[in-house]
Amino acid sequence: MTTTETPQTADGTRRITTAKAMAEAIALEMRANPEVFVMGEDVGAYGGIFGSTTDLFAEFGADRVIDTPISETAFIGAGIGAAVEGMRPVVELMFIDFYGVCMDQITNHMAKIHYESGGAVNVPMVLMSATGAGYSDAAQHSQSLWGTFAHLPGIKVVAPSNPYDAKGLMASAIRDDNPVLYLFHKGAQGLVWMAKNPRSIAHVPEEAYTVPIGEAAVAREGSDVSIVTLSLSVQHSLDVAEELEGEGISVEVIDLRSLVPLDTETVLSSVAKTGKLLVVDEDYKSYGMTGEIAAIVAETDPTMLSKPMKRLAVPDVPIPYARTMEYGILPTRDKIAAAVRELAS
Amino acid sequence: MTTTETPQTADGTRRITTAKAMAEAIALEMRANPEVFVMGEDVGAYGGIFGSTTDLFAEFGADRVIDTPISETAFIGAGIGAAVEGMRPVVELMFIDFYGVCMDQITNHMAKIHYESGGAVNVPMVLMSATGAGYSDAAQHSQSLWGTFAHLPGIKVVAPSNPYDAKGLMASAIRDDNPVLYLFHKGAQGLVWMAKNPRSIAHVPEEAYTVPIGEAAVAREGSDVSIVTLSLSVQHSLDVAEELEGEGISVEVIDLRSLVPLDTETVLSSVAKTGKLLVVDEDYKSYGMTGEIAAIVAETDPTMLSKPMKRLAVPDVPIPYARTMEYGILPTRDKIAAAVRELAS
Amino acid sequence: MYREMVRIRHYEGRILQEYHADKTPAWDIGAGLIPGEMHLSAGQEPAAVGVCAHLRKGDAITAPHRPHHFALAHGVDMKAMTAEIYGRTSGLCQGKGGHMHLFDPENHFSCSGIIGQGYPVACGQAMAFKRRGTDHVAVAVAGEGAANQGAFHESLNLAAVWNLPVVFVIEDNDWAISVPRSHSTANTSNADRAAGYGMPGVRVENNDPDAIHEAAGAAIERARAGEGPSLLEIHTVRLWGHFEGDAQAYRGAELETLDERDPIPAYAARLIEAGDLTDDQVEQIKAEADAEVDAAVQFALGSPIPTADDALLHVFA
Amino acid sequence: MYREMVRIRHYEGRILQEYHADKTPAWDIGAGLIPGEMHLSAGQEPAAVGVCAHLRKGDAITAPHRPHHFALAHGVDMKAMTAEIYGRTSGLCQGKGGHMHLFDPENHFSCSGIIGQGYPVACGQAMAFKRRGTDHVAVAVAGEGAANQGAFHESLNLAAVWNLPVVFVIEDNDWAISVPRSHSTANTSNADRAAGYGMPGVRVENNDPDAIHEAAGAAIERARAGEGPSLLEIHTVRLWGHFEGDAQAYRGAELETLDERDPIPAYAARLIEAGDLTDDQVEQIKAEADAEVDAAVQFALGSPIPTADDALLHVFA
Ligand SMILES: Cc1ncc(C[n+]2csc(CCOP(=O)(O)OP(=O)(O)O)c2C)c(N)n1
Ligand SMILES: Cc1ncc(C[n+]2csc(CCOP(=O)(O)OP(=O)(O)O)c2C)c(N)n1
Ligand SMILES: [Mg+2]
Ligand SMILES: [Mg+2]
Repeated sequence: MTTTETPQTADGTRRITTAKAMAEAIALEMRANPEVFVMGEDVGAYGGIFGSTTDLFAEFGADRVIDTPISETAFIGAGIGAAVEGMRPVVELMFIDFYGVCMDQITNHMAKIHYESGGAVNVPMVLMSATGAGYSDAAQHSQSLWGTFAHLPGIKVVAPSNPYDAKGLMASAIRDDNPVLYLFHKGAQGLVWMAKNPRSIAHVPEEAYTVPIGEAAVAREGSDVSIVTLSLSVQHSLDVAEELEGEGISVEVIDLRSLVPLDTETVLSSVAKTGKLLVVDEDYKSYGMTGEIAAIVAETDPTMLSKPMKRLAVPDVPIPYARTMEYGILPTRDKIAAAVRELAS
Repeated sequence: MTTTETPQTADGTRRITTAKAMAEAIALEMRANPEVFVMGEDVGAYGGIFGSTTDLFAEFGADRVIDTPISETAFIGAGIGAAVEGMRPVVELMFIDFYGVCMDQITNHMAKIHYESGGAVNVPMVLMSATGAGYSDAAQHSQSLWGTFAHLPGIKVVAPSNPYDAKGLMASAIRDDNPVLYLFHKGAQGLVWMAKNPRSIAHVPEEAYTVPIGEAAVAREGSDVSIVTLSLSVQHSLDVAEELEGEGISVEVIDLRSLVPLDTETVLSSVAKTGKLLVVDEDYKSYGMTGEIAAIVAETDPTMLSKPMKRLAVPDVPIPYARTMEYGILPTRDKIAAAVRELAS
Repeated sequence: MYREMVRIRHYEGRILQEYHADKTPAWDIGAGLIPGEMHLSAGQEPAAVGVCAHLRKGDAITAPHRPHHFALAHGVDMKAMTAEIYGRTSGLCQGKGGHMHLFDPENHFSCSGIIGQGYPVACGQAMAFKRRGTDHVAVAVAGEGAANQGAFHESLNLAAVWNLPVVFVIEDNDWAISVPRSHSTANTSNADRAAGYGMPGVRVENNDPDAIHEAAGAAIERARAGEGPSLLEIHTVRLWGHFEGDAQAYRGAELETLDERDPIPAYAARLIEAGDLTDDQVEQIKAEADAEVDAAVQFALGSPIPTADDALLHVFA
Repeated sequence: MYREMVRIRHYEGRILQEYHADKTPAWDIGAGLIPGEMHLSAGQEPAAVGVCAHLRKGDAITAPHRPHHFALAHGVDMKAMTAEIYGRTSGLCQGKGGHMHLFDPENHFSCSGIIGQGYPVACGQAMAFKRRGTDHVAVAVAGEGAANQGAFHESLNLAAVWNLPVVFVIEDNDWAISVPRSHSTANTSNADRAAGYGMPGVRVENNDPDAIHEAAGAAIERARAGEGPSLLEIHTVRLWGHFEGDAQAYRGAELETLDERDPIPAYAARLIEAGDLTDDQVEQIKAEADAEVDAAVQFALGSPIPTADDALLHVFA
């Protein structure tokens, strides 16, 4: 566990978006290591549909920033093959929702080769993909799905909530000898063409640095209620925490940052302190992250909870198109605030 | 909730395997409804690698029991298309481990079409598939994975533990207007060529009947400890319950039978009664079924638990090949018994 | 066909306008009366009208993320479709699907946002048609980018092995978002891939409605007669961006040639030259299209917005 | 090549015997010193030896669920491989992989139990070879059943677009478990599919080691020279069941013809006739194979069994 260093605007200047922070981390690693390369659909001249490869093509050219056919099984598998040979591919799956066309490569190969080989073969690969809803992209382009991947052994799963972590976690992911699934939320990328929380643009140091994979951050300390969450919902939760401070409710926000490995210790100490637990998840509710957090509490000491816990997640429905319905099922600030108030009451 | 009717050997005669019970249910539905047909790899003359289509080819011929190319995306998608047109396909995916080559059809299409269409289109399709470990088939042929599918909305997920339920749940699945994923455990099929628990062969009525999807069974009543589980682990748990009776520990065994819908009421009343909860799952531990059960307790009333709950599941490792290692990570009788003893002590 | 092409273009033009209308000044994809991604079909009308001219009530189409032209040409109700795009309860899908997920069971029309995944579903619809002894056909439409997706291969093989009444239509508009065909596809004509499945394959050049009509007719007739599947690649043009908001910098100089490649004025000129169309008719067709599209938009605007709780309906039947 | 074919056959024969040895009287797939599924390659040796004769240290192979012949022909250590099949700590994968998941990084050899999914990985290995400026090649092997899997199509296209040094080898043994080629594949030669990717495709009939050797040589040379991928389909024969325990009722009368189709006696006869092999050499080769295989089995049997806790290692590096 580390307490997030609030990005210091040391010289008061450089504030960049999450997307830019990701791309910058990739660029730094590419400069440092010729074995790092990028591939995916529209990662070249276009710069990644959600900006994750902005400017890389201009610097590194078509040889290291490779546009692919719409053949996710082939090119993710090719990433695995290259990684098996010791290269460090950074492969983009445009939306995580498309995992179904290439899931075998991801979970039966990328995730298992190291284990099946008894440790003889490493797969040092980053698979990055866009997650999340909120802009009416409907059922096939709005899912979070981190719970799906966290359930399956052999892949580290990270999901940053802000530019600083995005850069540091990307550096860690590329340097990691294991496959890392890096899930970035479209709504937290700071894109010019999408509504965003100001937290998606922040100070990020220019030089390379890492944020360790597997350490949650106490994004905000508090004493009444613990919110355990990740990705864009951290931004919402921080907003709510600020708002509820005015009502005299002190909210602690835990940003898990990675689901695998999961920093159970940080979660448990927060719950031990507050006795009140709200888990906020933009993924589907059942059989996912909210359940896992419940379990680590219930198998450690259910009496930690002075009240029944609460789960706020997508209520096991596909993501609907129309805005009213979509916001009806997303964990919005209002719903987070309401749940916290109930717990605190 | 229903208490499982112990199969009555009315005339003392007909005891059949789980595999045969499945095939019999399909045959009955095929006789009753010409829109029902079966397709998959080796479902024809071979009768299904795990016996799920035994004798169907002989009765219904190649026109209604259709061997497919190794093109899971195409033939599962074709099942969806046929279902959209109102037919009732029963499609076999040989091992659930192969889901990765066809997951898009399963979760972005089979599961979502009804919702996306605002209820205008039904997908009355059964996808059946073999799950489970225990015979050294290693990392790509031994998974359970029901947690993965239960996490994703739009698919009913059933997993019978015995021949009686296998037949009745299959009938319900075929008659259901929704997509149903029917997961049968290889080790509970009662195959002649695999070691088995005698519980895999039991009396099954000859006539058609249904077991409702979404009702758990109290497979055995008890007062000290609740085991919540499904599929083959029910057989193990019942064995353990019998064994521990001799030690004066009264074990209640809940056979969930389906994960979607989940019969939370039966689970909660059992836990309310015993105060001690062991969840046994042959799927991976984290972000899965064990967590979901924990959550429904923790969000209802954590004080139900007089002790921390226990989870016994595959400890987030791929399934290893060598028998010692494989049984090292499976929820065996010994481990179940040890966990129950600890809870009861 | 000309009338239908104009109708489609007017539709797309109006959606374009309405889509952008309330996304200013700061363009936000999630804002406005029509939020979300928007893939319009301007330039690709010939494919839709040429194919759909041969289809009957009861024939099926699976379309991809760029579906409007095929939906309209296949008879999907413009009002219900527009209301869906506006996310209204009177929409085809009661506002749940949106522009990439239009389902019209009456016309056996559907589309999907996942590249290549309409192919298998069309095979299944064809299977049902065949099993029931009808002579209906299923048409699976996708872009040239989709032809490199595994589902394409599996479906063509399956349809051929089972002799299914399917016509696979590839709309080759040279681009898959920013990736040109030359970077994605190993050969120059996908029609050549048909031979690998023992089925006929035809590529139609020049976005010519009449040539498309003829080639599609042969393929659909073949399927209807029980002679099996075919592959039809249509070389067409994407006049606008991949989706709205796409600046298309990657297209470079090609952008300047697009006006010349618009198939609608070219087709009109040809018809007028041949004496099959008059200037008056052109104006009249335009006016009718305008009126119909406007009525559809008004219908959508006048329809109720779903409530938040409506989201909980329709997970299961 | 003859020597290597005999070596492989002796290996498979011995595994067959050991596999069944302790599964009597009631056959239980999970029982005995070698548990689990077992897919043996008897009859398919010509493909392995014909291809691997051209490979050098550093060239890669991805094999499918039926991997032993390619593993041995490519130089995977017989002892370590056998120990893996016996699930011992001295095995290639310390007992974690088993017969369908053999990983030998030294020889760039791997296999996978998921049909068709070795193709993409081979493309990636080829990509690495090319990017590093070496002249190594990657060979992706799978059955004719696998050629109807989406990954096949995607990989061929990708390899062709990127001009990767890959050779795609299809072992056509007429069967995919119980499904005959005629029920699974729309055309008679997968070599014809190569044209759809603009790459050369060759089908070799008759399971002839020399013809395979020649065709494979050309394809591998082409790849090594930077001229891109090729497809090679080899018509071969599966002499035994799909896996051990397969009663093969579905094969009917074909079963009686299998002995005649055994490529090893046929090749021996031809070599003897040509004066390239003597009866004495035949016996000697056999004896050497026996001895080597026996030593491998003894090595495996003498190796430690992993502990239950070893299962927890190697999830992450
Ligand atoms: C499986 C999958 N991969 C990627 C995408 C993202 N995507 C949407 S449209 C598109 C390009 C499609 O190109 P093409 O098939 O040629 O159709 P066009 O857009 O040109 O009409 C891509 C890559 C997707 N929707 N599904
Ligand atoms: C994706 C996938 N589908 C199905 C299977 C089950 N399966 C294993 S081997 C096999 C037949 C393979 O046939 P072929 O490719 O011709 O190889 P052969 O066994 O004849 O060597 C099947 C269907 C699998 N392992 N993976
Ligand atoms: Mg295109
Ligand atoms: Mg075969």
